[in-house]
Amino acid sequence: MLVALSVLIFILLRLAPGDPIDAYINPSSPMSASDLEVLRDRLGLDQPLPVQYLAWLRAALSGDFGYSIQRSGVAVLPLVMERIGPTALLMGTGLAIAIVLGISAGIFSAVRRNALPDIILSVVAFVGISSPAFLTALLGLYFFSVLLRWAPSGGMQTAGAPFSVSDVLAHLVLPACLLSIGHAALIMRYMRASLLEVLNQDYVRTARAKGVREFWVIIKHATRNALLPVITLIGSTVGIAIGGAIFLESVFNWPGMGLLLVNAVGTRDYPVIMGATLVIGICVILVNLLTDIVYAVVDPRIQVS
Amino acid sequence: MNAPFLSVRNLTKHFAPTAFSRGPVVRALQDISFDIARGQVVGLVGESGSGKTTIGRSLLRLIEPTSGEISFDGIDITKLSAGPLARQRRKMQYIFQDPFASLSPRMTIGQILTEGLDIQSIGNRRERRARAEKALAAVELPVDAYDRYAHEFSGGQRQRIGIARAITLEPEFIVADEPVSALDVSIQAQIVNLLRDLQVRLGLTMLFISHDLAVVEYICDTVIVLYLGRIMEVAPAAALYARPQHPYTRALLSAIPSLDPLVKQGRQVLKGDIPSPANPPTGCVFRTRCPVALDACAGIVPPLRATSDGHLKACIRDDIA
Amino acid sequence: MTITARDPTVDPTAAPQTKGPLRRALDRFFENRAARAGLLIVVPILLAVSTYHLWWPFSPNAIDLRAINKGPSAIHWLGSDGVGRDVMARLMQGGRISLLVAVCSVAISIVIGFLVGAVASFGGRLVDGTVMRFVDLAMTLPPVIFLLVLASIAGTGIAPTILVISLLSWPVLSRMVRARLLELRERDFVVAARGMGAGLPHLLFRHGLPNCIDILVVYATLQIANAILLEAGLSFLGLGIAPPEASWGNMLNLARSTVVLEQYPWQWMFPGAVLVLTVLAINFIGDGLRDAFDPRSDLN
Amino acid sequence: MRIKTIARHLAITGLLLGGLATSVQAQGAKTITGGFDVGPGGFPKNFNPLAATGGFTWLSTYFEPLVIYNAELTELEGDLAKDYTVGDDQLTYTFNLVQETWHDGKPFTSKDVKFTLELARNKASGSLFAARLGDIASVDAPDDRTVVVKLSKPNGSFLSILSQVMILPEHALAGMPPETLATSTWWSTTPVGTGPFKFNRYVSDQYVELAADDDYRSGKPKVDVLINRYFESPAAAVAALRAGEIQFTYVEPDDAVSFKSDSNFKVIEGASYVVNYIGLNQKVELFRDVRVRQAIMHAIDRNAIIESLYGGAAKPANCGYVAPHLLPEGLEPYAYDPAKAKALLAEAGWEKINGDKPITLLTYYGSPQAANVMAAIQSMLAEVGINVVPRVVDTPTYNGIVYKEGTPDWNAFAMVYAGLQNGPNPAGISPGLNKSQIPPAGFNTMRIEFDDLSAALDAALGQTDPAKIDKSWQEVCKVMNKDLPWATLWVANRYGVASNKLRDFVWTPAPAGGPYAAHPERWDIQ
Amino acid sequence: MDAPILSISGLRAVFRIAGRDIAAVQDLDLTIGSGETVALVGESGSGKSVTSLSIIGLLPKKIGHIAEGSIALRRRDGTVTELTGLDPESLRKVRGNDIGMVFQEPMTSLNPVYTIGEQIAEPIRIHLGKSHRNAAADAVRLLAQVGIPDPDRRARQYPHELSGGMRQRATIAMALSCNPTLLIADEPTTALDVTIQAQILDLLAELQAQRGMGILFVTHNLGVVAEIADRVAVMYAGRIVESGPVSEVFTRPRHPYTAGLMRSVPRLGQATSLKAAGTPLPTIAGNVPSLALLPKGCSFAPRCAMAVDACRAAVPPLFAATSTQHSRCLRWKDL
Repeated sequence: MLVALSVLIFILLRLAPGDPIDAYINPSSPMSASDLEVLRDRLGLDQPLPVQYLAWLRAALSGDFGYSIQRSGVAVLPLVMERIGPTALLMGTGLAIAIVLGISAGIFSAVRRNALPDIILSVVAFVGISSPAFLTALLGLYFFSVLLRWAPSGGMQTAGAPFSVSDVLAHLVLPACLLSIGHAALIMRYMRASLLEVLNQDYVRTARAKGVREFWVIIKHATRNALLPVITLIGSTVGIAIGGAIFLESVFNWPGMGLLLVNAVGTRDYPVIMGATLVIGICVILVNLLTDIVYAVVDPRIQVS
Repeated sequence: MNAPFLSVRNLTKHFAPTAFSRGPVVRALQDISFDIARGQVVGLVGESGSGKTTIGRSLLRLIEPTSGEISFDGIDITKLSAGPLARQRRKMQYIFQDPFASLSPRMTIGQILTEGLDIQSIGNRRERRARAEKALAAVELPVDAYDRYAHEFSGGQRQRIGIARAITLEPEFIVADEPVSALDVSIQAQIVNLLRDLQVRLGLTMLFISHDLAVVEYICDTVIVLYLGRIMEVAPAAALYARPQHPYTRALLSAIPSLDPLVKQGRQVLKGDIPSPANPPTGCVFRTRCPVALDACAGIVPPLRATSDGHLKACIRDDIA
Repeated sequence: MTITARDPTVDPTAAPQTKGPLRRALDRFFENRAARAGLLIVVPILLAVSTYHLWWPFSPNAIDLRAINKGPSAIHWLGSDGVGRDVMARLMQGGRISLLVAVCSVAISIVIGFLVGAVASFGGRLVDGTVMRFVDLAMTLPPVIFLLVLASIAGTGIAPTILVISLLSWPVLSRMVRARLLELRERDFVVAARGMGAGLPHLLFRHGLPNCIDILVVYATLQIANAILLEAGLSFLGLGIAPPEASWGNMLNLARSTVVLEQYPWQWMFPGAVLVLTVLAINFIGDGLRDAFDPRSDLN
Repeated sequence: MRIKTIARHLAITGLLLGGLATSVQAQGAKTITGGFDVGPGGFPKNFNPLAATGGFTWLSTYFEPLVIYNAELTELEGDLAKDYTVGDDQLTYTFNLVQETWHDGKPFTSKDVKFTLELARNKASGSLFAARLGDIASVDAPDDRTVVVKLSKPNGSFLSILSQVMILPEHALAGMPPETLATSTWWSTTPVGTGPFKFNRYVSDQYVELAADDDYRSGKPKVDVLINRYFESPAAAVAALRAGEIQFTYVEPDDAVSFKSDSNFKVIEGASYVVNYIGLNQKVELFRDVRVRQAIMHAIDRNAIIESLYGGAAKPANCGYVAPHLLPEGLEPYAYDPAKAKALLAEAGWEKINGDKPITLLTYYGSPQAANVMAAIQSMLAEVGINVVPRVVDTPTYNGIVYKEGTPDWNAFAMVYAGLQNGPNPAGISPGLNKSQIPPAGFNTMRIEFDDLSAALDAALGQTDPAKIDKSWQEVCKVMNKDLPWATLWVANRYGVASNKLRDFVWTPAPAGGPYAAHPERWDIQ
Repeated sequence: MDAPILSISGLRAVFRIAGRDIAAVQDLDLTIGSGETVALVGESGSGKSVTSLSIIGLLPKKIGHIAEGSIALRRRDGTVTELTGLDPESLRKVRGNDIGMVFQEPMTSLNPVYTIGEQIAEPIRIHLGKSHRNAAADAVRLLAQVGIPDPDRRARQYPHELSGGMRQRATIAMALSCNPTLLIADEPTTALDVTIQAQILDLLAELQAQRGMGILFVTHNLGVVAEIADRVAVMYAGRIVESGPVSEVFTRPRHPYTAGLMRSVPRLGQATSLKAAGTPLPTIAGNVPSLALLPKGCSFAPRCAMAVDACRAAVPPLFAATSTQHSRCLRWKDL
């Protein structure tokens, strides 16, 4: 799977016009061809594609993902590893907020089906789903950072300040909240639909027939079952979340995978793109695995081995 | 007597897990053999998991059997390729249990009834319509049903449409898979009467599948009793109801609640659950619930052998007949 | 519950009207308030966008260097942009492009998605396994990354954007179609058709397609909304519709500049509002369609 | 289970409070934070001066070259070289070095200079200067404070090139094989320079932090810490500037406008030294006729564009230069005259050459302003009957298209909207126009093969008499003005915005970021 | 004599469908004494399940409600509570406590994500206030009582790990967990195989003998009624058309619908002779009417061979054919 992914990316990359050396040339203060030859030689970009790929694969299998072309002296693996943390932090926080908000709003909405609070929540959720991530990010940045100065305008830490948790949190809050908007809305819609469906199930009627309090009927008997499709949804949104994170990371200058990739694609930094895509692929696969495990925990009918 | 119209030999079906999933092998059918003579109605009776539907579908090759032969008028359909099979299918039709699931909600009754003619490229549009309307009349539905959708009909009416669909192709053989078990009691008898009437009028050969021995009695000439993928007993209907020989058949007959409130006692209740077909008992599959099982029952699979008056039974005990 | 619509003990001779499932779904759709509101928003927007050249004096690419960055006025209802182009005209033209991109990409991804899903579900286990692995691969690739790479190959412009968006969106659909068809394959009426000797094309187009129509229609509407957002996102990253061609996405892109964000809000607020409104409305419609197609909604 | 959750909550709260406590402690250090690598002159995340194609504004705060332009970019002055002399043959350069110590305390000597120049000439090190320093015949260090460089042939650009060669410490790098230098982590972890600030740390993709070098030869820097923050876009930097998180950044012209009225900020304006032009691919049939090229010049209302889109902050260019000393008398001004443009096109038979078929106008400029400019150009050219369609691509794509070896698809870049450095060294435009520079040899990507232009350029490049040098470049200008290898547009200004808190802050929008004598040691903050 | 366990009178349950009120059940009177099993029998749409849901107050909230009538329940402590009009909280305390309920589909009526033991223990904790541990022990004991072998292990298993028969035993255990005075069994054996059905019927009879609760047994299967019930009420189109002791109703039905139903049920051994004679099976003509389109007068009249004009004029009242047997037929005497 990962090999297939790497082949795909490799081919895609080589199909794209411009190579890393082209990225080096500033068209308004260009360099001579012989200057460029130096770089091309060193990177082995003149060899046939299969040879280049196999060389990359052989090195990658032994754990060597090469060096970034655009950043002197930076090996790909540590560079990529360094970025996982921030992205995981941003996405994790954003998704956590989204999950908590989305699920509770979904439950509330389903229970109050078609009542005013449900309609309001649903409309809000629809607006959330319908707003482009980058627009909310831009506006959020402008209002909360530039105008109100409630939060830093970007980055993960205050430049020059020693590392501190509160500093990172201060930088995290705004982008994480903005990231959560769309996801919360989506989760809420799914949760609502799923819960409404579950509420029609026989076992919910059984629970009521047992005299379980309505609150516990919803929370204990219905919600856990209603969560199942939502878990699948959350698992499959991780890919999308990485996408949303790209917008946010570039607007908020968050030093994560998305930003790294956007930069790497912009400079045709092949080793970094390959490394980062693979790591993202692994993460997605891991998240799917995690989803399966969570699913199995929630649903005893599924067995994981 | 000439060769049987339909002949099943050593039919076995195992549902193996798919290439991308895991799970146990389900032994749905084990070594099933029986014959049906032309114009005969054979009842196939058994509880859930006994493999009734698997047999029914295998006969029409809607399920590919794992091994075994199915000869239809002398042709082994398990070996037919797609083209001849498609032609062969004109002669064999299926009636389904659930009158709600068996009719496409997106097609009018007319489309449903002419679909087979369409697939088999029989007749032009007008002729197809005429045949469909004839079928509607045969199942006692008004002709104006032709342009309606299935959802407008009640369960009994839908089952009539299902029967009409089966007869538009003028088949020689019909598998009726629990055609009345989803219907209300007062409707069940109507459909059984209809099927019986059509069978006689059109000279159909039929395999009638049911879980209820009482329903089978009226329509069937011969009854096959199935348990966990194996045949327990085969007998002419009259003989089976009068003198059931296999302990399972007896238990089954005894378990049917009697309408007479005064006859409550004397019922023999089987102990335990039906074992999973994924893990059937060794030897006689019924031995775990059999009131008269012996130690020897675990040792061998009892062969299906003939006893008196056309009976076949798969039980090693002759002393309890 | 025994009183359900599953129990239509209506005497057919007594009930005069015969409505197909599509008609009934439409009826239910029109009873949905949110969906009606969605239509009420989308239809005028569609009308305006498709006819603006007939009634609006400005053309979207006509510059006027003497009137740059002017706010809304009687002449330029929605103001003018950085080269004095009329924002209203660009908004309309941008709508045309955005909607064109969305509709075309959805159409393409529907064809691909349906065929892939159909082949997987009816093609046997081996084909199914292989195809679904491929779909998994396509879904493992985080969309925006795929998109970045694809867009840098295909370049910017309408056709590449359509291509990129449609290539991105089919896997989800093909999964849904596959799931539906796998289930459908076991349904009695399909078994009946097989029993009558039906081949693959018959099963696919006489049973598969009609029974996927709800998935396709709902997917199409929701995906159109999604595609509009994707186009906007792509254009935002500079990978979608390139200026001077207008699209809602690249008009919104102007908001990146603090000056525009702050001092010329009409340049991004109107496209932003129209975009959100349109996507919202289409989502309403899609949701309405989903409910309308849901057979259980008969219950209520 | 519940107790466990409570415990976890407590732990998290504790962590947060602890974090707050650490951040509360005030920092006494005077700090300037800026976006020094924002904009066209920057090269963020590159730490290796040998591989730099930009970013010299920042690199020169902790590294130093031998010679450096003054802040006005008019003249070269000594930096690590106290002074220098050039032999009459224009082949021998003698540099007298200043007294300075490396940041790690080791003395700076002529051996370091010799080491650096040799390293820079060595292809294996991945140095981008290898070819440009190819004229060096020898480097000698007769004593600790003197370096003598001999060239194999005269090169008018030599000192200009040297100004970008940052001198590196021999004692730190000599031990590493040159091949490993390009991938060494030394550059971003423990680099050692001679500049007023010394490298402190790099927080990946976030910022670089420098600390004052207390024994800097021109005096201890006034601020303790200098921080360069990285931004994804100028807009992000502007947000940070307005949020008060940084004190300086490059800004787009549009943004500069809004800062002009803000008393908290000072807008720094300067010529970009980049001439913008419409490149006309000479391999394409379309632009062979000079009348077509003239028509394009007449069709574009450059003054109107400068007035409205640049807010007046650009000079129209009628050849590759706008600097007064490079402009000869009697240049054709190519005034806006659409009627004349139409007439010229008709004369040239444009209907037959192309008519109204769309022509792609390729560019790598992705800024909103460039989009506006291209929209204006598209509209103006459409007026006279030339149908162009702008296409914005990223830099590698652009280069991939225009540099493409083998047989490029000429139609993919019939026209480009581009810029080329035309100063401070006027020789900068030669590689883009000289026929000897057609790829793969150089970057005459428009494949201009005008003999008279090439002759004029070669003459100017070979001119070693300082007195005649301006005259030679004026000749180049004259030929360009006549032949119109490009449709030259203008040289625009670029902007930086600094907080009013900054004192003695110097910034110039130099191409590639300079370097220029910005004297960071004098920068101060209130 | 004690008050009956359950006493329903004049019950009318109404559904609002497509803007119209449709009575799913009307004029329903029913009593169940302690230790008595009353069967409510009818075809789909006859209103039998609506009746059972009305008793425990679980008609679908949005569309269904009890329009009139009274439902009085004798509770474990001997007090009699009127269930209609009871506030939701008090009603909740009755459900699962004084009334146990067993549904048709043992698979879907058990929550798939909780263990059997947990689901049985839940009402014990709620209504009897027992601790988790005690309730769990009770659950195991109840499982043993309903004849599940190895109850300790089964209590820790999830519904999908049990066979259909076992699941239904588990739901019975759940319904009986608080020792209710009334057990409502809504088609409890319909989804089961006949051999398993026989086991469950025996189990119910045995449990009733032990505990003496009243059972309301809802079913469409007349054979099952004959097996288990003391008295039977036959429903058709929302009304009881005939009621009385099973022995009387089944030997001498006093309503043409009951009679037709009895005739349609295939009886073992009889069909063979019919077939030999070439006679079709006896049937009731026509289809079950929709509740939305009920004919005026007797709902059964359109299908009834004995119908006279008076039948179509007004809904016939219940006539007392004997002291215990009632029929809603004008011509009950002619049967």
